[in-house]
Amino acid sequence: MIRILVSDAVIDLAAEMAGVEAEGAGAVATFTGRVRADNGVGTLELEHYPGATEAALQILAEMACTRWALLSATIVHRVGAMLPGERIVFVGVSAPHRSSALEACAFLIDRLKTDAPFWKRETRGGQKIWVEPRDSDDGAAARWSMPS
Amino acid sequence: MIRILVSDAVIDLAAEMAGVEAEGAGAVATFTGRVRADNGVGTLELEHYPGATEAALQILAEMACTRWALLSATIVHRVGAMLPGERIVFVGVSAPHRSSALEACAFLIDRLKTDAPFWKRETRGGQKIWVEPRDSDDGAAARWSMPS
Amino acid sequence: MAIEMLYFAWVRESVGVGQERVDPPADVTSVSELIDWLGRSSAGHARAFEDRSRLRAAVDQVFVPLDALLGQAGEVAIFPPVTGG
Amino acid sequence: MAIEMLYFAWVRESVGVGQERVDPPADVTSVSELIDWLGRSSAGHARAFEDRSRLRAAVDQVFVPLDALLGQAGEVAIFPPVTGG
Repeated sequence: MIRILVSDAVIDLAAEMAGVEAEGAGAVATFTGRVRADNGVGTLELEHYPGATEAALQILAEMACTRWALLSATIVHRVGAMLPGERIVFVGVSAPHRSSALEACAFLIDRLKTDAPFWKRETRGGQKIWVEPRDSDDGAAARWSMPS
Repeated sequence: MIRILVSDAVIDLAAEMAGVEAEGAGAVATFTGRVRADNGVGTLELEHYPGATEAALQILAEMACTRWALLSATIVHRVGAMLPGERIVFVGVSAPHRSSALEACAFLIDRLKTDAPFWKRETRGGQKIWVEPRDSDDGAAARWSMPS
Repeated sequence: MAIEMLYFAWVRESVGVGQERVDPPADVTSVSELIDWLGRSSAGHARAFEDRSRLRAAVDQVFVPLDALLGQAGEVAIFPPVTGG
Repeated sequence: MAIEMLYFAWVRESVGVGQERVDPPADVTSVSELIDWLGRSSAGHARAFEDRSRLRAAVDQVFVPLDALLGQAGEVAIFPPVTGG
């Protein structure tokens, strides 16, 4: 089962976790990314490419399900304005065994960073600044490009 | 912050997740292991070595916090009798960045499988059978033995 | 042939609009040529498209390199490298 | 010197008790020698300790190889390879 959600609503962690667990799998791995309060960041805005975003996330989830024989893959990404401490992204996968769940979860968040059309803008001391991509993100995504 | 809990009570996922998130970190990675319903397993019993178990988990958590500069590490392991679908173990870590959180989470569950004194006994069709360790567990644990 | 252009993040801000309908001449056959042609339409377009290394594109919602051909494209998006997750 | 023995999982079941206080002679200096000596105390002990490759040990709650010395050990645990998580 694949679940993709791109929404400006607060990410409901309990509901998403329950959905991932509902598959009855032995192993569940999750990743949650949140707005950090460091460096004086006030708010964070996330812009995206409606339609293309959901399609990109769907493709990633399908790739993960095929490669690791997952029972489920969930990707929830928030868009719009959010505050420090709020959740930006939730990735949850369930699989019969732990290594599949752990690897697929890392794959999804690494590839999401480079393959899905989201753009972050931070507000620092009243200034709005578009976040620059990090080279380390390309490196993290690239390690999944060879079959394991 | 390190939290270690070995208990015969049901693992309260929502409470544990909230505890991990309370550190205010940018990245949270979790792993949940549950009793599978496959192969006709009725119940699962977990025996442990009181005192030594908690000490072993504490050492693993301290190693992870040092190696990946985590903000928090939580390990909750259930003992006693449990039913298919119930949670056996929860590992949750928080860190400033995602790679630290993902790696530390995988490290903790891999090493827990080989370093902490737990023993599983399954009931299959009325027969109680001690679970044999899997060679793949040693392999998964061994990959963390070289500095990364 | 009319193409629906979409701009995101600072490309959108620099161009001044998030979306516009354009009708490039027949000799504009690639995304790169489309960007060249659009760059002449306003100072905002020119500024947005100045540094090609900072631009990414999608044709009909599929990510493509800038030298990709337009073919029968109905929708072309130009944007900075992505920063989600 | 008295030692508190602990047994877990099928080792416990085979020995018949989870805990016992023993007082080995002075020439028992390693975990392995302790297992040899205990193996002679009952049929259950003998059966539990038959296949050394399936046994693991902890001295004063620290995991050790079977050839580890006992030193001033107060508590020794014998058990199968662990299967948690």
